[in-house]
Amino acid sequence: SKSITRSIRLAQSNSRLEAVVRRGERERIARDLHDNLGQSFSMITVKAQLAQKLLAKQPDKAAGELQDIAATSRQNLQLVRSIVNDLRQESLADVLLAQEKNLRETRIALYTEGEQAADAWPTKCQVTLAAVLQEAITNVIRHSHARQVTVTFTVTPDQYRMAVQDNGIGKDYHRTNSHGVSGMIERVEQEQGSLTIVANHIGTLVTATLPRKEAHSA
Amino acid sequence: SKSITRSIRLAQSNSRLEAVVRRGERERIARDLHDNLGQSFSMITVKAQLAQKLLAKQPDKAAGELQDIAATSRQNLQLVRSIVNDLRQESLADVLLAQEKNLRETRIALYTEGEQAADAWPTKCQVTLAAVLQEAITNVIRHSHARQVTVTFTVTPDQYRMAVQDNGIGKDYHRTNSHGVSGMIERVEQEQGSLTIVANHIGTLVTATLPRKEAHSA
Amino acid sequence: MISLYLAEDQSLLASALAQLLDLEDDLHVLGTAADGQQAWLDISREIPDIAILDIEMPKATGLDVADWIHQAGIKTKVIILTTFAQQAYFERAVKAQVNGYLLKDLPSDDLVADIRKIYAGATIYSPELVQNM
Ligand SMILES: Nc1ncnc2c1ncn2[C@@H]1O[C@H](COP(=O)(O)OP(=O)(O)OP(=O)(O)O)[C@@H](O)[C@H]1O
Ligand SMILES: Nc1ncnc2c1ncn2[C@@H]1O[C@H](COP(=O)(O)OP(=O)(O)OP(=O)(O)O)[C@@H](O)[C@H]1O
Ligand SMILES: [K+]
Ligand SMILES: [Mg+2]
Ligand SMILES: [Mg+2]
Ligand SMILES: [Mg+2]
Repeated sequence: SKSITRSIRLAQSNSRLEAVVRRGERERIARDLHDNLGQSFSMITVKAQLAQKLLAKQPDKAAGELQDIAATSRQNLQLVRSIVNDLRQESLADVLLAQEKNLRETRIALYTEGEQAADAWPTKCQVTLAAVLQEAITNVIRHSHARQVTVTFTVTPDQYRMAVQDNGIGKDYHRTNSHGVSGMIERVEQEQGSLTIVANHIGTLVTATLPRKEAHSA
Repeated sequence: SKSITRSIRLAQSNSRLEAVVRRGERERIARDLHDNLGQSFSMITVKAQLAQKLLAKQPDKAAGELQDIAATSRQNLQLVRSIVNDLRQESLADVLLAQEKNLRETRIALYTEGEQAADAWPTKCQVTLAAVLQEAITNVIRHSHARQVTVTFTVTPDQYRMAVQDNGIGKDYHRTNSHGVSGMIERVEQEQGSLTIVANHIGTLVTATLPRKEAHSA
Repeated sequence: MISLYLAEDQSLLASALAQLLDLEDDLHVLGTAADGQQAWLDISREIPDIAILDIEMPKATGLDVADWIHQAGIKTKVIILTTFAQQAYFERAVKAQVNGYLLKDLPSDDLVADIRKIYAGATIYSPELVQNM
């Protein structure tokens, strides 16, 4: 009973840490905003005031300040764009929610393992795996003739791993003019991960693994 | 077995939905950035270029543009500050992680129920309850002489509820020149919720409830 | 003289942009609106050479206005001028056969050059927008 209590408490502490990791992302965004955008707005304010003073006596210098303002402003708009993009990336839960519906309509049962833990995986990792999952399940629906598909998420000290196993025909997954598989491979390799597709005795198994970068840093 | 599978699948769907709610927050931040900061940077860029062109021929008009730039820039600095503030609000997991340590040092055991689900409650709600929790546990440490404290999170169709039950002396929780309790009440009432403190046969019980606003909207 | 109409709900941006364009010898801004409905009323009556439309505006979006212009077969060319690349928006704009899809922070000299090219018959989509798709 002591050991059960202990393991429950450990599990709770882990989930607390996960939540704090998720929060780490918020903090990262906050720092980006504060350090970059905050600074720039202060700078723009000062430069606009300076340009006003220079207007009459040194119009050339004023023009320089105005150029700086436009340049800073463009740069920061780029930053806002990339933060917004980042925030709008699809998570694993988004894709599962949408594909669950498509699978239901085509009468293919969906099972998942480790999904809840995967919800707390880093955004970057989720975004990559979400894109792979999207394509893998689309392929299951279009090509596999499967009755069910199981998506398993596991994490080891070094890796995040997602496996998509269907119980369909499991063959013929090489086609020259198709982009789905090559797209999946490309995305995963961009993140120093790897992707394999094999036909096994059950059907087709797509496995994507990504390195756990945070394990090595900090 | 059918019904077990069914309930597992339901639970998974729920957690998928929770993750999507969390994503809703990301979307809200993205909207804020997009609508406000993005727009302002475009505007500043255009105005800086206009001012440059007006410099030689219409310096008075240029001065007006510069004034607008400075004003917008100031306004947006305020906005960046408030978004950053928002992003930096403490979540329930933050407070639990910190207070767990304080409790351990004072040899008071911490138990929680429903914590994992609460991690997915809306930011606004977590921020309010996190502040209450911070104060309630500080009070347990400072005043209760308790050996343990249990924090329970429950959600009903209408409410989020957090209960902090200690097994201490459970009395004397009215003092005129103290701010802790009145601060908790104020924060919770600001969100149309309620807070009660009672001494029961176990010790002191602090209960905070907040309305589930999303239940009524949309 | 190329006649322009500008629809933009952010009034400070609208007036700066209108002034900036009007400074060019061969450009004339014949009107501005802060919402899509007013823009459509004016454009369908005055038939400017080019309508420059913001997307997110009250009452009707710039994409709605672009659709209406396209459906009514009015000769006015359309430039969507936006802050952000969003796939769904871009797809709709392509469907409405807009002549330009440009970013608001584009250097003003480039904007002016693009307006002239579009007037001459070119179709220009900002490379930043296209590459994100
Ligand atoms: N789960 C699967 N079961 C059976 N066959 C599959 C499965 N996934 C892929 N395949 C086979 O592999 C081929 C290549 O897949 P890929 O996703 O690259 O292309 P596609 O789905 O045909 O086209 P697209 O480029 O639109 O994705 C498919 O055409 C199909 O024959
Ligand atoms: N868990 C508890 N067990 C026993 N007594 C408590 C408990 N919580 C609060 N009290 C009593 O209620 C009083 C008021 O609490 P309150 O938090 O408002 O003030 P405080 O902790 O004394 O000072 P502060 O303003 O710094 O919070 C405390 O002084 C204490 O006597
Ligand atoms: K002119
Ligand atoms: Mg495919
Ligand atoms: Mg106190
Ligand atoms: Mg707008």
